[in-house]
Parts: sequence; C-alpha cells; structure tokens
Amino acid sequence: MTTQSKIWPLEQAAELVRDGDVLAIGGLSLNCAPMAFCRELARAGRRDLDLVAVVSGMAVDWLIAAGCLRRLIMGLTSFEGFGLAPSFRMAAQTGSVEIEEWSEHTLICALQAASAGVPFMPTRAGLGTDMPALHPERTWEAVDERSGERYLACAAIKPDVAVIHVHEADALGNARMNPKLVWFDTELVKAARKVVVTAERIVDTASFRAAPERTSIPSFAVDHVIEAPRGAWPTACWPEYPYDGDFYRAYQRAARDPSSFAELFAEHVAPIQEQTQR
Amino acid sequence: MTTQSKIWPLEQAAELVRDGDVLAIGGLSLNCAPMAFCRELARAGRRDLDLVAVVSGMAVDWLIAAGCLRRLIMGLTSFEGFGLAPSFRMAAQTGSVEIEEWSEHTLICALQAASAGVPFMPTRAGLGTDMPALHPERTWEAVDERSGERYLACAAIKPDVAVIHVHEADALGNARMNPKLVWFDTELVKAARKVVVTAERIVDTASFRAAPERTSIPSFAVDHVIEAPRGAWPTACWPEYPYDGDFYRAYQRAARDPSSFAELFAEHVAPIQEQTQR
Amino acid sequence: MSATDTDYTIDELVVSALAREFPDDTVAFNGAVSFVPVCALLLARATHAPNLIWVAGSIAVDPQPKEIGESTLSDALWGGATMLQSSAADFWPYAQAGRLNSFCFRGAQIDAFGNVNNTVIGPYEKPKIRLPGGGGMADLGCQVPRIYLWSTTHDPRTFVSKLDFRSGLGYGDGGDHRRRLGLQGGPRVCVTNLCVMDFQEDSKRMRLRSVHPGVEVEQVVQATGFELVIEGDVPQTPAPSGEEVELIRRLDPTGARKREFS
Amino acid sequence: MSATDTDYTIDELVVSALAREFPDDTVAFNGAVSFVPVCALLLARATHAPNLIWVAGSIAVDPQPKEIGESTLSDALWGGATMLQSSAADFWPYAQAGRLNSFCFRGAQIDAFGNVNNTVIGPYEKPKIRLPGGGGMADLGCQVPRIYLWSTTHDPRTFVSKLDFRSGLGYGDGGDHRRRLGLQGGPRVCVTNLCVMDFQEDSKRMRLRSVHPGVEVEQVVQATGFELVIEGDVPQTPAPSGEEVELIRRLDPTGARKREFS
Repeated sequence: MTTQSKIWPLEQAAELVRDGDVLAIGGLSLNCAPMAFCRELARAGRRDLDLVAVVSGMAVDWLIAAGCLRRLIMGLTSFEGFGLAPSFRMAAQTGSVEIEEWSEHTLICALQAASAGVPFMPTRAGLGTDMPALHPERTWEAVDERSGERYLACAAIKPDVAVIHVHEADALGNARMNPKLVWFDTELVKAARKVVVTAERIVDTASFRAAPERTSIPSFAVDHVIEAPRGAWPTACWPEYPYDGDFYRAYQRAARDPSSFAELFAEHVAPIQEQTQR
Repeated sequence: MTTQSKIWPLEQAAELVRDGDVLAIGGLSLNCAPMAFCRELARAGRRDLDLVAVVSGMAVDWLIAAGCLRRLIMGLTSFEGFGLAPSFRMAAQTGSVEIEEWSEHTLICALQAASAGVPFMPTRAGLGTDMPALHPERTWEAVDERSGERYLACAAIKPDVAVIHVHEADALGNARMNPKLVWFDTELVKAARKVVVTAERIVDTASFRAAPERTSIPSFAVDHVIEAPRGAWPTACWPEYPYDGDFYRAYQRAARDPSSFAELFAEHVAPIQEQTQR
Repeated sequence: MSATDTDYTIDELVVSALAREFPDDTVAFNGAVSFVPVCALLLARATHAPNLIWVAGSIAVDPQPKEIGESTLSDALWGGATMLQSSAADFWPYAQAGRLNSFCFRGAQIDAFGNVNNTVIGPYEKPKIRLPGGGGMADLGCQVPRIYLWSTTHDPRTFVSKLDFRSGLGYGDGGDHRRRLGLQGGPRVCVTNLCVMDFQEDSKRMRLRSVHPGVEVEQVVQATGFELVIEGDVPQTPAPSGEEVELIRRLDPTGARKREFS
Repeated sequence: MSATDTDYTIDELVVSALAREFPDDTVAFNGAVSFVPVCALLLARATHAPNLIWVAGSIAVDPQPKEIGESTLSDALWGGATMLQSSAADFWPYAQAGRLNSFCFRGAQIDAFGNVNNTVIGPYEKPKIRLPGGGGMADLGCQVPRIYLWSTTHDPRTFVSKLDFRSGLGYGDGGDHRRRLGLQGGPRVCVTNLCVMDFQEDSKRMRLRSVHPGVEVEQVVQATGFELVIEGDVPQTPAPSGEEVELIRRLDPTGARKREFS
C-alpha cells in the first residue's frame, strides 16, 4: 500500500456534490468564500441543494442565480456596503427559493451539535425573537427543570458536504489559513460528512512539518483538495488579495437589467438557463 | 483617565483567591501548570478551595499536601510515568479531600456551559459509565424527546478564579502561548469570573501588535497579570524548558517517609502544617 | 462639552452623540455596515474612554486603523491590532460570558421597546422587501448586556409600532420581559439623525432624551411611528466640540461615516 | 507474517500483535502512559498501514519522533508533526464526529465486556487504592468507534468479573447495550502479555483468539477472573518477524515500551 493523494481537479469539482445535498460553504461576508467551487456548481447545473451559509453574499447570489438552490439556511446574506444581494432578494420575494433564516450563533450551534453527535445544542441566543418559530422542528425554547433557566435548543444540522477556501494545502489534506483566520470554517469542517478544501496553492507536506503550529486543519479532516488560484475571487483572500469592489459594483449595476445580468453572469460565472423561472 | 495596568506582584498572588473559592488551574499533566501561583496559595495557607483541574498532577498534589483543598473536581490526576500522585492518593484514601471525579470532556462541557451562559451542555461522553452517578445534581442522563437520542447533561461549573501560565503577557492582559498550545486553558479563561495569567515574561504591548495572529488570549479576558519566570516548574513550559524529571522522582522518593516529604516540601513549596490531619 | 460655533455635519453630530454614551469599561465589537458606531467607538477611545476596547468585526482586537474602509467586517480595520481572533466560534463565549459587553445595532425597523428588524418588510413568506437577515442580532440582543441602537433614517417607516419581524431582541414586549427570559441588560439608547432616546425605567418604552440642534420635539414625534415617551422639557443634544469634530475627521479621513447618510 | 527464529522479547511480541490490528484507515490518538500503543502505531505505520495517522496526545498530528520519552502526553513525541493542535477543546469534535476513529485503553481492571476501571480499587468513597482517574476514558469509550484494549498484567486482579468502578465504557452490560445507548462501535481486541482476545459477536463477551508462543490456554483461563469464551482450537499468536523486531527497536531505541513490563 502507498499513501493516497486527495488532490482533485477543479474542473470536476461539481462531481463532489450531488443534486439534493446539504452543502455548507465557508467564508465570512466579503472574505474568503469558495467562489471557484461555487462557479463549478453553477456551470454543472447542480439542483435542489440545501445551502448552509452562515454569513455570505456573492456565493449565495451566484448559486441562486444559477438555479442550484432549493433552500438557503442562513444567518446573513449581504454585499455589505455594496447593497443587498440581488438574486437572493428576488428569490426570497418571489418564493423561488425557500429561505430558512437562523442567526449566526444558533446556526453554529446546530453545526456544533452535529460534530459533537448530540441531538441539540442549548443557547440563550434567539430567545424572544421571531426566528425560532420559523423552523420549530429545528429550534425550540425549553426550560431546564433543575435551574428553571430558559434556553433555545438548536437541533443538529449535518451537511453532506462542506467546502472552504484556504491559502495552502497539501496532497494529504493538511490545510493552512495564513495567518490563521478560520472564520466559521472549522465549524463546517467538523460537522460535515465530506470536506472539500480549495486552496490558492498546493504545497509540499514538508511545508506543514516545518511550521506545524500554523496548520489550520488536520489532514484527516479533509477528503478532497482542489487547487484554485484566486479561488476566493471576487471575495478577499486576505492578506493575499482584497475583495474586488469593482466587480461588486458592476454586478449590482448589471442586476438592474436581466439581459445585462445574463451577460455578466455568463462571462464570469456560468450561462443562465431558464431555471430561475421554476 | 489613563489606561490601567493589570500587573500584580507574585508575592501577593494568594490575595486573588479567597478561602472557599472555586479555583480552576490550567496546564495539562506534565505541561505548563501555574505552579508558582499554587506555591503562593500553599504558603498563604488558603483553605477550603474547590479546585477544578482537568488533567493535572503536581499542582493538585501541592495544594492537597498544603491543606488548601476541600474538594477536587477532576478528570485525571497523575504523574504519568513517575507514578501516582502521593498526597492526592492519600487524601482520597483517607477521605480528607472530597474527590469529585468527572472526565476530561464532561468537565470541559461544564465549563463551556458556564461560558455560554446555559444551564447545561449535552454530550454523549460518559454514557453508560459510573461517573455521572457520582454527582447526579451536576450530570444526568436525558433523552431528547424529538429524536429519541440519549445524552448526558453537564451542568455549568463557573469558577470564581481561573489561573493559567503562559510565555508572555503585557500590562493590558494580552497573553501569548508561544507557539499557541492552549491545552484546555482557554476554556477555563472563558468560564471563570476572574482570570489570572502568570507569565514567564512581561513584554510590551507593541510585541502583540507586531504579531497579532499569535496572541492567545485577548486583554479584555484577563484581570491580573503576574510575572513568574520558570513559573511552570517542575512542569514543562515547552519549548522553553522541559518538565523536571529529577524533581518528580525526588518527590516520589520523599513521599515514602513523612519527615523526608516535609523537608522537601518546605524547601520547594511551603512548610507543612498540621492541616492534613483535619 | 457644550455646543460651539464649530462647523459640523449631521454625521459628526450623530457620531459624537453616540460616542459619549460609551463608558470607559466598554468592550465592544461591531457588525456589518456599522460606519457610525465604528467611528463613535474610535472617538470615545480618543477622548473620554481611553480604556475602551473595540474589536473590529469580532476579528481584530484593539486595532488602530488609519481609515475606515468600505466594509466594517474586513481587513481595512485590522491594522495595529493586539490580537487577530482565529475563529469566530472560539470568540463567541467571550460575548456570552459578558467579557465583550457592548454592541451597536441598526435595523430597517425599530419598535418602541428597542427590538429590531433586519429580515423582511412585509410577511416573511412573501416579503415586499427581503433584507440581509438578522445575522448576529438574535444572538447579541440576548447575550450582550449593553446594546446601543442607532439610525440615520428617523422616519415612521423605520420607527414603527409593530415590527414585520423581530430579528433582534431589545426589551421584547416591554416591562420585565427580558428578565422573565433570564436575560441581562438591554438597549441603553437610540441615537438618530434627529435625537437621542433612552428607555423609561419600568415600561422600557423609548423616551426622548434630547433633540439635535435645530430639531423640534414635534418633528421627532411626527417622525416616530409609535408613541414616544416625553417627560418634561426636552434639552438639546450637545453639539460636537471643535476637538471632537477634528478627531472624527482625522479618525475617518475618507468620510466612511457619511455612507450611512444619503 | 509467521513465527520466526528471531530473538524477541515479550514487549516486542505485544507491540507487534497490537500493531497488526490497526487497519490502514486508522486515525488514532493516545493518552497518558501509553508506550505500548504508541510503539504499535509507529510499527503499523512503518509496515502494513502507511496511511495510518497517529496524533500524539491529541496535540501533534502525524509526528515522526526519534524516540519515545517518559511521557506520552508531552513534547518528546511531537517532532516532525504536520500540525500542532492549539486547543484540546477545539480538537474533541474531530473525535466526536468520527474523524479520529481509534483509541487504546488499558485499565487497572478490565471486565468481560471490555469495560475499564482506572478510578479506584475498592469503594469509591473509601478506596483501597485511589488510581489516577478515568481521564478521557468515559469520553472516548462512548465516542470513538474503535477501541483497542491492552494490558501487560494479565492476572485475575486485572481481568475481573466485576469492576470496582466503570470509568470507561466497552460493551457495557453486553449484547446490544451500546446500541441502546445510541453509541457506535466498541472494543475490537484486547492484547495482553499472554494472549489476544476479541469479542463474541452477539454476547460481546471477551473471547480467546490466540495464545502467545509458550502460553497454554489453561494458563490464560486461570489468569482471567471472568469466564472467557473459548471456541474450538485456539491458534498461536504469530511471533514478530525479524523486520518487525528490527523496526520496533529502531522506532523505540530507548525501550520506553519496556516500562510497562516490570
């Protein structure tokens, strides 16, 4: 027996996700989302995904515009200072995608319940708000009999696949954010059945052995490694490149007109099919 | 108003803990326990402490030998290859200190419940063992009605004081393990009402600003900073110094005879009073 | 600090009014599109609250940015930090345990009890306008003891008698509702482009504390969709001092704060 | 691999017998005073299981130590690692989620269902001997699907019909007890200084699988405080090959493994 490589070609990335999967994607807002991977899903025309995206924006918008989603499980979806995410907004307003709103922390609790192998995680977050009642089968208020204290129980959400973007990875699956800013990504990694890492660069394992305290994710937690230079674009991959504000602005301008949007989307992501009308 | 310094003198360390407090100490087995701080508690003759020590050894033994503890809340107490901790063993066998045995993870769950502000944390750990029944008011089996899944609920333990040892800290409370191995220490830090950091060295805040990704604990989580060079001795402060195997062996040899032990203990820790007979 | 003859703009007034609310023991962090609070926290730290700690976007602790960029969650704000948090999940317990004690919210809608909506305008299932979502509002409203509200659009569409969706908890249904839920603290003030409001002690209803220079009480009443508590004479919000204005302009040289005023 | 004429010592036999149990997809970590398993994991990785991943003391991932020191939880084992975990609490979920799939236990007492005691000999409140405590046993026995037991003191004081305290869960009361608790997996084998045992499929009672060279079945029966399942002829444990012995001595040049045999 010899050691196995986990390297997977970007062009075949979409094969790692099946129609109907629960997919979780990393990044935080304008930072370090696995955009190249999402583009592949859009091009392959994956359908009926349940997408878990804690604090996202452009990635969600791409997947909605390409018709990949059945349901969005989210904390926040926005382009921040660049405005509301247009396809997300339209899908929510027309009902073409089911929007399951959580909050950042309650969604993390649900992922942590999955990784810990417990039925739910308790938290004070969300008490007294309208959020828990949106999905009462997954979030419910309870009282601890012994202390009399209230809590919100968040049932486990176990993604079929989690995809995150990092600076460096090796063929064994070791992954490094450099420096180590993991956002919520390691929570997705721990919770998911299958983990895919896209990386700016593939490096030798020796590079991890030379600075083991800087490794962000251990090899055994990763199933596939995909080389994807500038794979977070147009989000940032700090400190290597910033988010592309020009693209965000151009995207928003184009979104005002369906044919302009189709043109921009075809050029940068994938041809739009008739899927958004379903 | 000017910015405040959190620096506190080692000689007055014991003033930070009151008789009867729930005290949590960091480190893991032979690694990086706040030994200099424990020595000060022993010298000051603190009494009736409830000590939370997840995986400890020498620190527990010192505090027991000095008569500081009412109760030990623990996962593991051992000198590893250097044998059983003699004062711990004797105290357990004579009943002079109440030993509340948990497991590593269930104890961490109890601390995490405290930091999250929830009544309990659920886990699968400990199911089917004799451990939960030792403290049924703090750990109890339950079944989630919706999924039918079993879990062990671990009630919150909120230490009055947590003390950990690090390589470097500044007057604001920023603390750095170098490299960043925090063991269970950050779980104690997040859970406790008051946090004390002992540090090999006090450094300028500029040192943290120069490498912010290497800071282990943020200033606002720390209440007091104590300079304590070689403050983890005889445990290790990797990579700066190893555990002192010779001391562990000498300690074990001395423990076979009360007067030898009293002599060694007076020399390295504190004079033994008649407290162990209580 | 009293009104001066200094030239200042409305954004500077709002920033200075909010800044004055932060005590010296503030440990605050900020969310997305939070230019006014970021600027106010920087101002407070530079004036009356030298021990104030601000964590940029729950990532960078105590940073010293040269300017405020287009995103208040991104690296433009991280320069000079004492710590870069590696994991947001690892960071949360500091808020839950009360070490991080302050957060600033704005909402598309705000009600009389300081609850906020950033989820939908109209019914949830078929919204008229889908907003970004609550994000951390549902978490922080419950868990951070000191909430500061701000708005740059004081009008009846923002200050409503009934939210279309309660994304973040203020005082809930008012009175002791938070306490019944087992929660500490609550909103302290709401600073808008017209006035500063606080909360009546027992009812927890929003109360007019001061009106900005040039604003009439009646104007605020008309701009507020719920019944505002008004007790006695309402003073004027102190204008920013010359020093404050100068500091604001130095701390936010590109005028990022103005993005919220359009 | 068959018996050879190679000189080997009992520790090398036990290490090699345990090593052969680890499949290539093993992701194991170790606890305190675990010289035999550490040595066995290193041997397996160097022979039939090149993809095996061992995490030293839940800290150092896939290290390449030059020798095995006095502590299996400390830095002597960390050299050449691909990752140093920064936080044990951060690391746990990898075990809970099944990514870390293997752990080795020894206990002061082991019962017929592979449950272990490392807490007390005698009653808990007034023990005859207070042991170090269960540590991670109660956690890992429940959460890690593949448990490997070992002991270097196969005698009736160690292999008992009833534990004084159940610190770690094996198959509990036997049969489907683990499944009723909602738990996966369980102990796979128990390797001792006399024999290799596995577990009967339905009853989950310990079963004699092979006796070490020079050991009689009756000797094992006498050394075991509970009734051991014996089905048919019991083969001999294959002795370590010359290559295995050489590797063991190279991987553990100071003979740390011998500390467990006294």
